[in-house]
Amino acid sequence: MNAKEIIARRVAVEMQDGDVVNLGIGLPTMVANYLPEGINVVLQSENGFVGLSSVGEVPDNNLVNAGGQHCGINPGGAVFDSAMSFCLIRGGHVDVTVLGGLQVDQYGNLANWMVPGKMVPGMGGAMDLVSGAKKVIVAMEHSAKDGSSKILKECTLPLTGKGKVNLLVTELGVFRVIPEGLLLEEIAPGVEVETVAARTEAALIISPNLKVMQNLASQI
Amino acid sequence: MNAKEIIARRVAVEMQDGDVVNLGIGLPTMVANYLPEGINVVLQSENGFVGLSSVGEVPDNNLVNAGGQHCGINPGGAVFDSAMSFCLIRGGHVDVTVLGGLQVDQYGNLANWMVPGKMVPGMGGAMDLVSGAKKVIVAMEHSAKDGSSKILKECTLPLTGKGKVNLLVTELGVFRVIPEGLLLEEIAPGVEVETVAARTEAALIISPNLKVMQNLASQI
Amino acid sequence: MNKHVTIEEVGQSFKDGMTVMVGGFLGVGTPEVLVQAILDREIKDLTLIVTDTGFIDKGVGPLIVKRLVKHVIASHIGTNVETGKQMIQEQLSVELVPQGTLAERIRCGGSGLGGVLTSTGIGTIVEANKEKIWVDGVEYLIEKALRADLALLKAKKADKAGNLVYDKSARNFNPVMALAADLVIVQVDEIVEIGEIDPDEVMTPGVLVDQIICIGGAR
Amino acid sequence: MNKHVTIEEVGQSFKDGMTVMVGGFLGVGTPEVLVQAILDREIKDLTLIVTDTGFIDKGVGPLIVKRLVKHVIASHIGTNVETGKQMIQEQLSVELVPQGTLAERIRCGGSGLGGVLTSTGIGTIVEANKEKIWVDGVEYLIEKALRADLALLKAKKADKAGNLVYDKSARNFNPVMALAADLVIVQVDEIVEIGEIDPDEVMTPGVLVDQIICIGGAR
Repeated sequence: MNAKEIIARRVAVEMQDGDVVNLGIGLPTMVANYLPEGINVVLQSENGFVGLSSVGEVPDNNLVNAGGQHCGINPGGAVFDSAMSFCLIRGGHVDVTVLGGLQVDQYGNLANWMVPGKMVPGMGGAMDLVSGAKKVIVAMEHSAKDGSSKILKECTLPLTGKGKVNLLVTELGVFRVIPEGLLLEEIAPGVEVETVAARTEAALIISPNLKVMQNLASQI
Repeated sequence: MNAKEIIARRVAVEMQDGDVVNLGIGLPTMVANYLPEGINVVLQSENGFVGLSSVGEVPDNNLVNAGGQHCGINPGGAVFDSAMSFCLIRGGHVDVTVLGGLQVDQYGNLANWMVPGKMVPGMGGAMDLVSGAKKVIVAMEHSAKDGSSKILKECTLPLTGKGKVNLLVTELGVFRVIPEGLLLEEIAPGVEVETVAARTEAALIISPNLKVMQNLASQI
Repeated sequence: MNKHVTIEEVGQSFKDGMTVMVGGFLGVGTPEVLVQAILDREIKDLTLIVTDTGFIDKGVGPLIVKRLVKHVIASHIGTNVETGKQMIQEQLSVELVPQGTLAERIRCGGSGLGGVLTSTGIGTIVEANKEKIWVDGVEYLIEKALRADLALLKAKKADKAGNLVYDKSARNFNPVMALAADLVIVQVDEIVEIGEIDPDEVMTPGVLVDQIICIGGAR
Repeated sequence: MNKHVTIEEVGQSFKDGMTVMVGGFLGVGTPEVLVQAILDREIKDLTLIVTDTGFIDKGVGPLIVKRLVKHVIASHIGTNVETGKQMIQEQLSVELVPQGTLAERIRCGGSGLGGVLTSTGIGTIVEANKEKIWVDGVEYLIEKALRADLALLKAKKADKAGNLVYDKSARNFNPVMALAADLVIVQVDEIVEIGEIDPDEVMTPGVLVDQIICIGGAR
């Protein structure tokens, strides 16, 4: 199981039956593949509908997800305009949003939309999602490609949202943002706490009830 | 021809073909009956549609005008919610609004929604209409029931809108609000300027091109 | 996730002192069965957010007549003589809000917006106690968001997921109120299976709706 | 009042330096024939208000590639490499706006609202040069209204009065943009007679639409 799959599997456990969920492009999208049995969620697509599903046999050019890829819409779905889409997002009608990250810090800050001088794709709907969703989960690999930590004392990149992250899931563990900092609640099977700490720039608080990451054991 | 009919007939002349028009309850509603030939307007109903028409043979309890009376909707009409209805009204998408008045003053102020201690029905949509319509016409009888002038130097009742009235039509004449005050542009047939002035508290500017009120001659 | 419930189940969430938004315009689009449920249970000390207070025997009017309401936020109260009477007797407080401003304030409350800037009401008593701001040479009032504990709405049709379709001018305030309350209960004339309403025809997405009662079933 | 016109008539209202809103999301719901009309006429120095700048060969992207645009207001430019390139070369200025804020700013511009209060962007560089305000214990940015000279939109169907019906996720920004421009031109796949669209099914009322071109007829 690769890092992305570990992360997606674990994030899937956070969903409750009936939740309205917005999944970001890339890794977060994978979460839909690992929903526990009996857990059905309504996927919200920020370009204007709920009931997002996988593409049918005949792609429809007027039906795409927020990444511009062909998709489907479930029976019981509903289409609306972009203004309404963000009324839902900002207004707390989305129960969970799962976003990728470039950096997360111990204050629950998230940076995921630009690298000055290098990459300025724009924030799209990400700032509204972190601002308005009831629960903000960041799903990202623990370290950058150069091996540096993406979990910092303080983000250095321009923020997407300030103090809005509730939960961070990486392939090494599950971190809850609490007023005191980042609480390590779960750890990947076979990984030592020291390893996680060494690969994390932010200070970690180790939960007295530290557990093995959920939804993985049966698959490994 | 009674005062109300004189007023409604004259206001009707202000409409241009294709205008989107909102008519207030009461006298303003009568304007629709006197539209010149070839002038078709789209009536907006602030409770949520355009294409307001008279009620059909079978009244529909889910189709009423802003006064709560059964009405119809023309082919080519469109229904929307109250938020959208006022987006249209405030956003300048209504070309003309015709409202009744309790008082109008020489600054273009209008009072038509309450009499302290006596009558507080509420402003409904009137404040939005005077604030947002491209052209605001007040259609009202010249004097109150006790004979006092309703056209004042300065309104004494709580305002509906400040400096928003463009044109005032009474059974005695047509008054345009200009920066200098109220310009008497047209006068009812057989009425003397002195009579209008005597029955008007506000100072009047008499147009050098003073005309007889339009759309009446042929009917008298 | 069948949101179809009985009128008895609905009543269990009513509480004295709650703030209630009720859809409708002069009674058209008002969920009369849900209003009756409040009357039957004599839920009192209500704050009511409505475009108008209806008539003494129509719309939300009977709630006023039965003196279950302590505060009203509305754009128009003139068609219900009881509202004005209780207001003058100081048994009921009334905040009058321009109708377009009311719609925006409710929409804001349901959309994570703190308020809007509108020029409606500038130079009138609607300004009282409100902040004003100039933007690009125009003066605006800052009008703040409104929310409620409960919204009682009416639609023509719902599917079991709560997707709503309204009928003509009975739509009015119902869609914005669906955004702005903790609990959203809708009275419908007809309930259909999931999949029977085309996603493009939905006027209020079911994710905003908590409970549906169907008149056919409830009466 | 038949608003059905030809693509040639439409082009006459295009002017260098104008501000243009174009509907669509990554090219879906973008009126490609109207975009092509701007390209054909080489209308330049445009300010473009869009949710994204599409791809180099899709959506509004070709307008950027052909260097007809001097300023972009958008939420996302990452899928069109030309936008970023011209921005870094300082040949194009870009204002990035959170997508929900962009929708609200456009809606305000078309609705007589000066702006909205949103917490989106608080604590980020989106705050720069903006007023902030506290309402009931929450901090908000004041985000101002946006308008355009011209809106180019796409719908599935129109009647001759301009009433529009959109198709699935091709709806996106088209309805709010219909409110917010001095001239609103819509490209549709199908045009029908007045009366063929039920008033309850209209998604954008025809009173907002000035001109319609029909692909069947225009090509």
